[in-house]
Amino acid sequence: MSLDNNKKLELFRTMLLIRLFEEALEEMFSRGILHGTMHLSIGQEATATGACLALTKEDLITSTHRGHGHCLAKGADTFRMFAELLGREDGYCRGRGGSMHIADLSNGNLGANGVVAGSLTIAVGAGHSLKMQKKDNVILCFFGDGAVNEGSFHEALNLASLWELPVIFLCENNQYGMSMASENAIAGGSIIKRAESYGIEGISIDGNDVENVYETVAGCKESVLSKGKPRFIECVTYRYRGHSKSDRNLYRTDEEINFWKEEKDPLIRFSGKLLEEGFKKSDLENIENEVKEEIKNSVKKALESPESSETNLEEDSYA
Amino acid sequence: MSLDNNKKLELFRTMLLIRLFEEALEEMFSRGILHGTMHLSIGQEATATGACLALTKEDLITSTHRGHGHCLAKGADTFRMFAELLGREDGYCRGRGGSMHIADLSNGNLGANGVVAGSLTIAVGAGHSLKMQKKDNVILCFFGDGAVNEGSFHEALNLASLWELPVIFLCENNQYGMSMASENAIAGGSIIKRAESYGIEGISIDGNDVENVYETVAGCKESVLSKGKPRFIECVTYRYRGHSKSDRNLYRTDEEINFWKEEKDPLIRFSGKLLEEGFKKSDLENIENEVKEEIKNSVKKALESPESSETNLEEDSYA
Amino acid sequence: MPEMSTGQAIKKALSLCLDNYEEAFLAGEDIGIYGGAFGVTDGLLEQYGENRVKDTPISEDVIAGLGVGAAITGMRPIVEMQFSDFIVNAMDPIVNQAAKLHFMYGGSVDVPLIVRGASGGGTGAAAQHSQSLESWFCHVPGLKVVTPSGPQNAYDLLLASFVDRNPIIFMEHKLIYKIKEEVETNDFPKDSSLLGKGKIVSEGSDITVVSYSNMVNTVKEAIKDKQLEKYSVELIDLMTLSPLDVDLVISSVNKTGRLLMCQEASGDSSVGSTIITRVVSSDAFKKIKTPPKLLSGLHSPMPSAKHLENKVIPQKDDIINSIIEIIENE
Amino acid sequence: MPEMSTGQAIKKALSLCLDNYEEAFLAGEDIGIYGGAFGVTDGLLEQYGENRVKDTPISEDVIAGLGVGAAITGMRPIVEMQFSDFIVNAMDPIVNQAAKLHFMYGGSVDVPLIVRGASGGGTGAAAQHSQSLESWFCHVPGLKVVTPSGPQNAYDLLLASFVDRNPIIFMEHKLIYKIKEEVETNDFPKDSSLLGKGKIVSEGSDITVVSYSNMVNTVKEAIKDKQLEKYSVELIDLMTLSPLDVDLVISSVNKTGRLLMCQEASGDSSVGSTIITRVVSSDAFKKIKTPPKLLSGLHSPMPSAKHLENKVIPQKDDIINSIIEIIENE
Ligand SMILES: Cc1ncc(C[n+]2csc(CCOP(=O)(O)OP(=O)(O)O)c2C)c(N)n1
Ligand SMILES: Cc1ncc(C[n+]2csc(CCOP(=O)(O)OP(=O)(O)O)c2C)c(N)n1
Ligand SMILES: [Mg+2]
Ligand SMILES: [Mg+2]
Repeated sequence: MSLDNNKKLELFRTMLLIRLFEEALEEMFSRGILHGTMHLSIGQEATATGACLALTKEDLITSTHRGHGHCLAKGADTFRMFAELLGREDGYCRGRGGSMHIADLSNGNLGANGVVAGSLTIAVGAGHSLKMQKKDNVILCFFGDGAVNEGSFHEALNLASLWELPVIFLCENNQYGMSMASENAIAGGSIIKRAESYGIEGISIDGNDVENVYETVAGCKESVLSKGKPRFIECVTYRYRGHSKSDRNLYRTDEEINFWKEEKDPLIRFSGKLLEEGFKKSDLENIENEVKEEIKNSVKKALESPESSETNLEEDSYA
Repeated sequence: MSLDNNKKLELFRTMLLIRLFEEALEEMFSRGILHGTMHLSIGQEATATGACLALTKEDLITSTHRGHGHCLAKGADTFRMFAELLGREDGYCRGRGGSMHIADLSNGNLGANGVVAGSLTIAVGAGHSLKMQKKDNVILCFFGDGAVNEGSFHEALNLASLWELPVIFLCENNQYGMSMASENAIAGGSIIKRAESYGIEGISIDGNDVENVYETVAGCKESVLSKGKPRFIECVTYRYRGHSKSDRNLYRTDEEINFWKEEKDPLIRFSGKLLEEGFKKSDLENIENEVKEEIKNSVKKALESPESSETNLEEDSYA
Repeated sequence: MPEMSTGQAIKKALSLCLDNYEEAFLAGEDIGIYGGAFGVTDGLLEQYGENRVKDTPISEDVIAGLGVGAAITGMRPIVEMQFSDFIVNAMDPIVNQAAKLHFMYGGSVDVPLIVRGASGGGTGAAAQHSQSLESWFCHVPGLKVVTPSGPQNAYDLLLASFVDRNPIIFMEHKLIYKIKEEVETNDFPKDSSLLGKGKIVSEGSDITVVSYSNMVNTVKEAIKDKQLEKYSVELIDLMTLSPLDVDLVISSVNKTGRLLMCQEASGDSSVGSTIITRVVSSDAFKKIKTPPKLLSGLHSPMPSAKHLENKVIPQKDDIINSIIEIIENE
Repeated sequence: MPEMSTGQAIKKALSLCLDNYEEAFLAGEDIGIYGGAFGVTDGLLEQYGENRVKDTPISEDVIAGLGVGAAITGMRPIVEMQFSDFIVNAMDPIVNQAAKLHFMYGGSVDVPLIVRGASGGGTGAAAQHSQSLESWFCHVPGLKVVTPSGPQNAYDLLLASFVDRNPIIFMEHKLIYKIKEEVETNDFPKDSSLLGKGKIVSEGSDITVVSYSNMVNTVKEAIKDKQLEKYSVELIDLMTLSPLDVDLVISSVNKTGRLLMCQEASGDSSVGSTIITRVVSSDAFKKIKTPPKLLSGLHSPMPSAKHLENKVIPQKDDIINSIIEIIENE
């Protein structure tokens, strides 16, 4: 499978959008205009981007507490995302969800989830729906390396495999679950081996190589739909920022962080590759300017959106 | 490791005790003098017997809803067990626990458990105690094939492996979890492969061969204590009776049941082997008579035990 | 009207769902060939096939999570917890997911999911197979909690629950399964407004007795007793515990001036304590003549022995004595 | 007496346990080098080493189960749920095991286990990270439930919990961690009798306000307000929710004749409803002049936006208004 030029630029644009979106959040946070918590995925953009762009709008995803990237890559609107984080009525969840809970059903995003491994069994249920509804679609379930040790991981993989559901399990292994290095958390040392023990074919790839992620997910989707069996992908990646705002980063070294920033950054690597392949610097710069403009406008518009309505909270708890 | 003659007779005696104990229960049940539910392990005696007799009194076990055999093999008193099932004050739990909840701490039995997979994490905790207390003992955790699909199974194995705890996980694979054939419940088809995916060495054996069970558990205990790592044993066996009293046995054939009863019965096989090895028929008959006598006396004594006290139920809920 | 047991009535309602909604499916442990631990789904696998009646491994977490995921993507799952005690293993999908998604995602998803489970004691199955945990779910915003007491209301409540768009905890006391009565096999209601409505089982003027689930049946026995001949007892079956038909209870207490709440579940942080709190916080406060009473299960795990179970679960005589005590208190 | 925050006071108490009992150990997610999500265990790993302060994978079920198994075999585990919301994943070991083993095994085992967790809202963390689930555990026989409101009682209650031989759910509201006061760093109490005792925080004669956890602090603010100058308010901090110091509340209501219960948790099937039920079922029934009131969190998941959170959680003004409403109701 070889990507055409438009697709390549779209990958670049999406990764950049995620990066700049989250940098804007950081900035707003430091100015004290954001309430609550948030988990940034800066450094991990290639995984979200490659995975979501390999899917169609009708394919589904479930996302995590670190979900801005998934959400954007699946097509969400930056204005409504900023509005959500700011607690505005135009936000995706009308200010009721915040950073950890954005859902965007119109683009197939069943929602971010604040519970580690909380979305795995939900993804299995959605996979069951797709199968019963005879749709030619898959659900891709994002989760972190930390989620691999929850009981729900195990029950979800077992059932998806038994029932031959169209689920792609995608583990974003950024090598830490909060402060816990995944090698200290995952006995036996291999996430893929776990998947395989449920009869699910697994593959581990460089999650910072956006084309590789794209192609792997596209291939898995094809396989899931033709063979009617779930697949498992481990994307090895890295988060630059702390786990959340309160993290002092005591559990890892500056050298390690800098190594990933300098040697493995998905944006630097991919833009370098694009230039090598003959794309013009100005093309990339134009995209960058567009994205910056979009972010700026969205923030502005979000700040102008009305505060979310505080009436009917009890009624809103029920459909 | 070769078993001496006394040990062999002890294995035989214990298997027979379990068989006759449960047959007595069946009979009492049909006479309507037992309240509540019960799960009989008739057909599975070799696993409980071989495993528990390979342990010392100071080694610990956790047991299951189908736990009479484990309990007896670990040294429990038949009188106090009958008394428990009859709701008498002399019962192991003073009539508060019944069939599914007998614990016998003095013999290292931390208790039967009505929750499928409910004892796995408890066993991990007990293993942690043994390790911290620097004891030369192991905890052996019994569970069924049905338990393998619970989230707790996964979390327990992961932690036991990570922390290098002295736990022997022993799966009694009687091939059904209630009506569900284990091959339809366990994706990937191999329980051992699951254990290995946590870095735990696993072995699958004939659970109806009592000497083999004994030797395997004894070997695993040695390995656990010398290498400081948990081990995993799958004992393939079969239950003759229904899952519990209400079972119509629709999910399996009479042929299958009869095959196991006739070709694989642990008692028939082992007594045949003993005779071949030169044990006298009368030796075995003497044992049988002793065991029958013990059962008869225990039932009688249990029926004479006073009803368990009904005062202070709320106070008894707290230590 | 055919006579049927509660188990059969529930099966009948399940069949109607499967017949009329191709999105509907059942999932749970041993619900297929085994027919369910209490026989409720007996025969449904043969009738509807493996795609509609799905046996699962022993994995309560994914059974419930499957339900949530399927519900938000267009299906209508009805999942079973073989014993409701094991809902402890499914609390994340039920409490942190199903109950919250609609609100948390700003109303953009509904979770039309029914989680059925066999609850309660009296069968000698001891502490881990006898609980009445419904109160927990009443405490969780976003869930509805339904507790039938017999064939007819089990049938009607299950259909109303299916018509509802919210996650529903449907607790079936084990001892109601075999109760029989003639059942009107109504069609689907046009909305779920039956949920949240209590029912006056018998009218009276001296005391209001509020109950739900199988305890309603014990209360019915009690109030027929000769010792209560001279009293006129109003019995309310709550049927739905969340939302709760507080208005019905309040207007009854306004009439009788006395309140006894009876339940099998232990009393602290329970439905019964909600009922009493709501009544005394209302204008009925002025009308109550004697202290209301919560007659509940003891604060003790369920023992296995029959005579001990009978101590933990309120019995007919306890109810009779409580009624006499309240009325003669003045 | 050193001034310390509640977080520091809890850490001090944990240190005392680790210093004096070699059987004691801590386990939980990120409690080691990270120092706990709220910094409570900061520095303990360095001080006590890896055998005593054990980081775990993200596996709440086995964290709690580890605690149960270790407790019944001679150790004294203190385990942490990083956010108490995730106790949903540990309900089997806590509810079906820890709470029941002592009773179910006829008294032959004790389960001296503490499960600590950060509870409550007000931090913008939304529906899955802001719950107050303590009432669930009050409904479960065999558990004790402890909810400190500030540094001193957190310190004392933790030591009393450690001295107790039962499984204890110890809920620390996130907003109490940073509250500071001078703390008397008492030695271990000789028994756990502090558990189950409420405390009169301020004496008064016009109304009894009962509260617990961080809401006590909001009530304290409220009753200092000018609008309440003319009223004499008695404030009770329950401190332990199970067992509950009902006698203290009843004798206070016997004196004041009025009752307001304030809590952050939603009201249905909650501690607050137990308090009101117990009071009106007692002889205080005759003394209450106006309907008691349960001022609780809304029956809604917690929203993320600050202004919405403030609607769901009772605020100072809500308390003031409730007090005025009750007193002026007559
Ligand atoms: C069930 C559960 N336990 C604990 C937490 C607290 N928590 C939030 S994120 C996190 C680490 C998750 O690690 P991982 O899955 O690797 O995702 P990452 O943060 O690295 O993206 C923890 C412990 C939670 N949200 N849910
Ligand atoms: C958590 C839980 N889920 C369901 C049940 C109901 N149940 C009791 S035993 C059983 C089957 C267990 O199968 P297995 O583990 O293979 O043990 P076996 O009965 O074959 O000995 C089931 C479903 C239970 N007790 N606990
Ligand atoms: Mg991670
Ligand atoms: Mg089995």
